[in-house]
Amino acid sequence: MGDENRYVLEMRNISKSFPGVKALDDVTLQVRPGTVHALMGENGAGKSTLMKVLFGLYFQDSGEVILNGEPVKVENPRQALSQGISMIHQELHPVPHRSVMENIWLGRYPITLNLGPIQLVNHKKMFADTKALLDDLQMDIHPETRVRELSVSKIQSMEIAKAVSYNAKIIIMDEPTSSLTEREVVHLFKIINDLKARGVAIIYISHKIEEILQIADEVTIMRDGKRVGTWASAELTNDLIISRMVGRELTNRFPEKTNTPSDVMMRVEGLTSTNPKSFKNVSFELRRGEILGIGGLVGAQRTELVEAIFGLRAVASGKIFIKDRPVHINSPIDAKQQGIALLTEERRVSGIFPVLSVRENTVVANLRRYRGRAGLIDEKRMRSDVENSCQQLRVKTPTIKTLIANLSGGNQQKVLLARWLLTEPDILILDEPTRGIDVGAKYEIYTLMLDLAKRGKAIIMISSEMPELLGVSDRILVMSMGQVSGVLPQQEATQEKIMRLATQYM
Amino acid sequence: MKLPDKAALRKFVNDNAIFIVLIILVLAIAFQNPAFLSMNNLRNIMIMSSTRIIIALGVGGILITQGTDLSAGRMVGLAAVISASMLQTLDYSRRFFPNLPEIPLIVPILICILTGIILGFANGLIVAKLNVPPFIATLGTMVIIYGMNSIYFAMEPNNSQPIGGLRADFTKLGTGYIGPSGPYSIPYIVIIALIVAVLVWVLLNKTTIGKSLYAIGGNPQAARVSGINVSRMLIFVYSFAGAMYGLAGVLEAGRTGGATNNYGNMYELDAIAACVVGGVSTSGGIGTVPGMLAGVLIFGVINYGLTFIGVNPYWQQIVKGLIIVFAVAFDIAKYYVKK
Amino acid sequence: MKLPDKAALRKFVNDNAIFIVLIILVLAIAFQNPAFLSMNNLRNIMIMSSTRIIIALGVGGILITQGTDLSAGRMVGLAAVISASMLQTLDYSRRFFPNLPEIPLIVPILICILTGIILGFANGLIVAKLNVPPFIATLGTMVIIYGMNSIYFAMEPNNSQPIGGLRADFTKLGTGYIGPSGPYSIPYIVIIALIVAVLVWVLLNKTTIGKSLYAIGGNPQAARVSGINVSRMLIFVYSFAGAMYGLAGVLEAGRTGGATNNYGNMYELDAIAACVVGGVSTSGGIGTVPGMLAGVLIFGVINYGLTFIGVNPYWQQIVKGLIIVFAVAFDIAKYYVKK
Amino acid sequence: APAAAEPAAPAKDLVAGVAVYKFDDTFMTAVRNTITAEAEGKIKVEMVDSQNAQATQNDQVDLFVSKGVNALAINPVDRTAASVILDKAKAAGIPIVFFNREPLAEDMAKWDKVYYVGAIAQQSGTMEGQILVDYWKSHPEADLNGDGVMQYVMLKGEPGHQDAEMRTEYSIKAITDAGIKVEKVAEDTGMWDRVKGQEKMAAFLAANEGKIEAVLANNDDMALGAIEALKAAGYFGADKKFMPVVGVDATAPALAALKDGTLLGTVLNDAKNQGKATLMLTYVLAKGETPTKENTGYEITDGKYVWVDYKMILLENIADAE
Ligand SMILES: Nc1ncnc2c1ncn2[C@@H]1O[C@H](COP(=O)(O)OP(=O)(O)OP(=O)(O)O)[C@@H](O)[C@H]1O
Ligand SMILES: Nc1ncnc2c1ncn2[C@@H]1O[C@H](COP(=O)(O)OP(=O)(O)OP(=O)(O)O)[C@@H](O)[C@H]1O
Ligand SMILES: OC[C@H]1O[C@@H](O)[C@H](O)[C@@H](O)[C@H]1O
Ligand SMILES: [Mg+2]
Ligand SMILES: [Mg+2]
Repeated sequence: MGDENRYVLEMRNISKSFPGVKALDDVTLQVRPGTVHALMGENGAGKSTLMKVLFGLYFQDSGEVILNGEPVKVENPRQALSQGISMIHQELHPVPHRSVMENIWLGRYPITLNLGPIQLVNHKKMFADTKALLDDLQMDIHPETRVRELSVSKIQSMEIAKAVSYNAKIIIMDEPTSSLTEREVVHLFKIINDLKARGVAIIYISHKIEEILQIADEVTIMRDGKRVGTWASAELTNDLIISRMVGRELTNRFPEKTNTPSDVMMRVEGLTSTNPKSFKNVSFELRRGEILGIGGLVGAQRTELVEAIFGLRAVASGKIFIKDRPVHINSPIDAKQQGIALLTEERRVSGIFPVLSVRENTVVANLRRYRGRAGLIDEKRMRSDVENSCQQLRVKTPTIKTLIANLSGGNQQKVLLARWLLTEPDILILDEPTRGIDVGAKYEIYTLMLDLAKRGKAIIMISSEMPELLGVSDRILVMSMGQVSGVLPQQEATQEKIMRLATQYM
Repeated sequence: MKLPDKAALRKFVNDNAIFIVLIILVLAIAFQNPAFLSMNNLRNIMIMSSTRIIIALGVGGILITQGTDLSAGRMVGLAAVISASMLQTLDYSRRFFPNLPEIPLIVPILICILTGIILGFANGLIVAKLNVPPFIATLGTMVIIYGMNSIYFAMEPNNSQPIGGLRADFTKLGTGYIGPSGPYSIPYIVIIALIVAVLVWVLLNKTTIGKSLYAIGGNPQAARVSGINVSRMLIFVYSFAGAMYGLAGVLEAGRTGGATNNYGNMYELDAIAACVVGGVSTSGGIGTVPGMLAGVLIFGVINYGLTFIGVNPYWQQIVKGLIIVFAVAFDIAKYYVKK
Repeated sequence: MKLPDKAALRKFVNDNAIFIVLIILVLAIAFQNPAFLSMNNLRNIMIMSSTRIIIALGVGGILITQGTDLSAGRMVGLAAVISASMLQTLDYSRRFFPNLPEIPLIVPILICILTGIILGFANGLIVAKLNVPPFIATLGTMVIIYGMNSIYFAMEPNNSQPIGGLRADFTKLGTGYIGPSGPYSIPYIVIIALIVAVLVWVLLNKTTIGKSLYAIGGNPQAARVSGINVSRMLIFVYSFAGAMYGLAGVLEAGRTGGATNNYGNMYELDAIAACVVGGVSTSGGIGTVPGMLAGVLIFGVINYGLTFIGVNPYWQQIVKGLIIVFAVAFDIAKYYVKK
Repeated sequence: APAAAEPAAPAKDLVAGVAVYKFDDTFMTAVRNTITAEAEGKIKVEMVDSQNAQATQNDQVDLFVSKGVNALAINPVDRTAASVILDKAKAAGIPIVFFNREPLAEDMAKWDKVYYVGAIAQQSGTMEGQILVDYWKSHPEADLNGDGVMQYVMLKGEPGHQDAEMRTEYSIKAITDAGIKVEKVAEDTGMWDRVKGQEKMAAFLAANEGKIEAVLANNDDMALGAIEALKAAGYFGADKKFMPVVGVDATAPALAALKDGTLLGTVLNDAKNQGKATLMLTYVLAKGETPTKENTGYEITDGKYVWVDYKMILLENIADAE
């Protein structure tokens, strides 16, 4: 390909290693203006690292970055932004205590009076601009709401709006839909198409193959830090992508359901939150050996519901029975004693311990188990447990002593899953369990859930991914505005029915 | 229609907890001794709070960025000594600079503020560029500055004698007032403190710098990926605080009419405490100027009030400690209702 | 095959930065005065570091949970006064309790440790249950404890005179040693400090409590979700620290042969500084016992060493400050290599 | 307590505002205890702790003024700051007695209702030196290296503190005035603190094995600390290895040390009389009278000053201090 300028961006032979890992090994990426270029690969393949190099967060060991034919050296995000590159980060970075508009215009507030170093912010304009932007993107978020009051999905939407507002030539989207529900995804795609029309190039990272096939023009696939190749998405199919990502065939997305629900494990009756805006009068049954999916739109208060069951949120009224015994759960400690485990939705907020190792992160919910002689920790047992779970879930980490913060997003999620599996719960609640997880690993997780079900465990899975809900659940409970709008047996469930129920009380 | 009212009331209490505490305190003391509610006492409390306010406003900005500044007190002391050493009456027996002619008041003031800025700048560099945790960085400069001050203070012919004989125009700055003498006159230092408060309020709420500081404190990584020049902002906020300490030091010397190298010792602790009592978060990103003022005034009212009603100094400590703890507990409660 | 070696070296330096600093420091001083490298000096430094080590180990655990403890020093002071007041020779002219018979040494020691635990427990409650930020919570108890100590110290007939005439067995505890007298003898307090260090090391690394403390410091919310009893752990760590302070106070009185209500003043600052210099993160979750020990020893070497080579006291401050800042800058550098 | 209140009844309307530079001060504590004791039945004393911060003390004076006390007794944190305090008192017409730290002559001259009670700071230093002079002359063996020069170490109080500077200067002056050559082996600040005194001394000893012939401390707390360090280094033990150590204050523990022969001597900072004189002057002034020898019991020099002498304390006259 002679003519360089056909590419708005070229990353040539980029290599980058971290202690114990070669995250990027001679990777080349060529992006055309006005196209969506998808970047795919298993967890830990190097996608985010490559983008962080481009955005000036990491510095490559070797290789060069070429913008509009010009070699550039991006030293920090400030330079990246000024070069017309903006990014939606896989790990969202909101400033919780400040308003939406301040978050969006962070670092480039509109100014009324400019006295050199001292510049007065033009709040009116900032408000107007934000309003315009959010309206234009049809996001109903109030510019002055404090971000800590937004749901994850809203925060993600805000980050999208922010990235768009830079009027960048290149927008990096690292798993932008991980916290969005179907509807919002559809909406995001509208936005993306408008951007394309304006000649903006979008680098799009996702593990959701349907999305890729739908939105991407070209796809670059990575494996173990190396570039496998780049193809026009027209040439690609689900299976092709998977086999090139995973390096082997992976015929079906969901394992065979061989579990059989039996007697009732948990019964929830009329559970109502103290927060009037949250869940009301929720009742359902959960059986041994059953996987109960919970569907609904964001804001449906699914998270609040399960957080309440787990003792993290206050309940005004309602009862919970486990094995027909009424139980009172006021804290996660109680919940654990009742054999309940909860994989929370917000990995960074309530999941990982960034400064601790993979090992500590894996055993933390289960420390008692390692109290050996004289109350001292049984290191051997701990190590073997951790190593086993890491193998079982194929966690990609140099050693179990590596800081979890140094793992890829998806691998962090696997560690959290391992943490809860180690507690050997009777009732396992998973809030968006496969968020950011690659197809291969998803399959493993589904298999794992089914094994547990087969072993008589009961599982609740909140998911915003329809195929997933339909693929692994025995029954699907749908929530709308905090209330249960219906429960569908798997056989009868369809996307349409779920959608209808999800919007029932709106 | 009760509930909304209740809710509204609760919200009001939450949003103004710290001011309510302040009012309750005043009333409690007035209950012990009604004479407490006099213009004169209010004036005294304002006077004793004014330099502390300036210091608190300086350190407050730093706290907002997840930082801290232990060197504040020693900077105040250095400024006090420098200004005093340059503003002695010509006929004073033990002048620091025997041959120094009478110089305009503003010169030493500017020198002190500049010194503060330079030292604050150093703090900022160490924190932003060497990535030394603020606690240690400023602990280091704290002892360094004290050392420098002591060496200056020990110079011949002064060799470590308290510096006195300050010029009338200088002491006026600290003790003078406008309006007819008496309880209703307004002391200069109070005016200065309030002007500074307004400026800092504008800085924090109306300027790009202020917003960036909150962002850095609220989520440094977010600030970074949004292209904010974090280092520059940090260096700025420490330098700005330095200027505040410099000013406070000058006023402190002016209002006491003297200075030693021990001036300002441990002021940082009071200032930080006042900020935190005033709702500045120890983990950054949160804090308002009115809150900081309230914090300083709460300490002022406690110290002055307990002495006024004649509580034995040792018991004062105990009462003071209890008030601090429960005031903050009351203020903080709002964040901890399980949703 | 150069690269791997280089890398290995860098890794080694990174992992041991603070110990390297310590060694460099010792060598630098020895370079000024070779006599510094004597068993006797090592012994002196160990002696003056031992109580500080105990205090640092107490506060270190708290720092790991994102906490802090400003009341440490005052607790040390209280314990010093209480123990001294109960362990005076019967024939001493101005006894604190004129009619108190000779009681076994262990009794006051236990009383002091218990007092520490109770006060630490209070700190823990305020932090864990009232959600008061540790800085303010312990600032409050700091002044409260000082007040209590002063009131005790002011009791008739002592009324605030230094407590002296301590029993031989008590001072032995602080000044005695095993082995033949001379530089090679091992002082009791050093032994005690090392035993405590080992215990704390085990607690932090080999028990579920230790793991929970690191987890709480690493991400309190995640710790809660993981079913760790955060409140109980916090209350424990503050109480445990209290016990350390109590012990340290007893030893401090024992080794100096006296006590006043001002003992321990500001020790918390040294202890926290030592921990941070030793690599304990001010934002929690990170910190090791060897690191804390190194931190305390660095301060010990600086204070003792600079006096040993006769640096002028004022310059000592400056040098000390510079060393602290650059030692930490050097240690911290590893986290900030441009990625 | 109610019984104690009774005698106070006649003058219950008289109030004195007393500010002490710092409560945590062994010597000043003795002074304030005397003031409180002497006030019984004469005048109500409101005593405050200025916590070693001049600014705090000024605020407390403002408070006293606004409460309308009848007289002020102030122990300045910073002697030069007396001038502003004096202005405040004068403006409010409240007579004022400064004690323990002497304001500058020009400030004392500003008003006729201002008095000073205290010791002559130099004295304490001079006497401290004198003790060593006498010892040195009567114990030739004290000159360990026989060079006729006294190799000494100095433990200073808080740098810049008037007493610290004066005692350091005048103790040595007294020795050299007596014709004895001196050599400073080491000097460092122990901040008036026993622990620091001990640790500094340990370093001195290690750095100057056998070179030290005398130890001067600006106060007893540090002297006692030094003695602990000396003990640890084998002094005052079975082998009778001795080191002359002198301090100032004559605190109880110091006197005990004097008894068991570890402390060579100290200087009595006469708390009783400083306290009593301060209270008497304050009381008389509060009543609106002018202090005289008759109504205060103390000689008033230059119509403003009451000088309370320091006293050299050795084993012989230890009784004078107890
Ligand atoms: N700061 C770091 N320090 C050490 N190793 C790192 C660091 N960042 C990433 N890595 C490693 O580099 C590899 C690539 O990580 P990266 O985040 O790019 O994966 P990814 O393709 O984005 O995966 P995911 O789909 O889970 O987000 C992983 O093995 C990860 O552990
Ligand atoms: N008002 C709020 N303040 C703080 N956090 C909120 C608020 N509303 C929602 N959240 C958080 O945002 C997340 C999602 O919100 P919500 O529960 O309403 O959506 P959801 O129905 O759980 O959908 P999903 O679980 O798919 O995000 C949850 O973690 C919830 O705790
Ligand atoms: O100011 C503090 C000092 O005051 C001195 O007068 C006293 O002798 C010292 O012991 C110390 O207390
Ligand atoms: Mg990624
Ligand atoms: Mg949710």
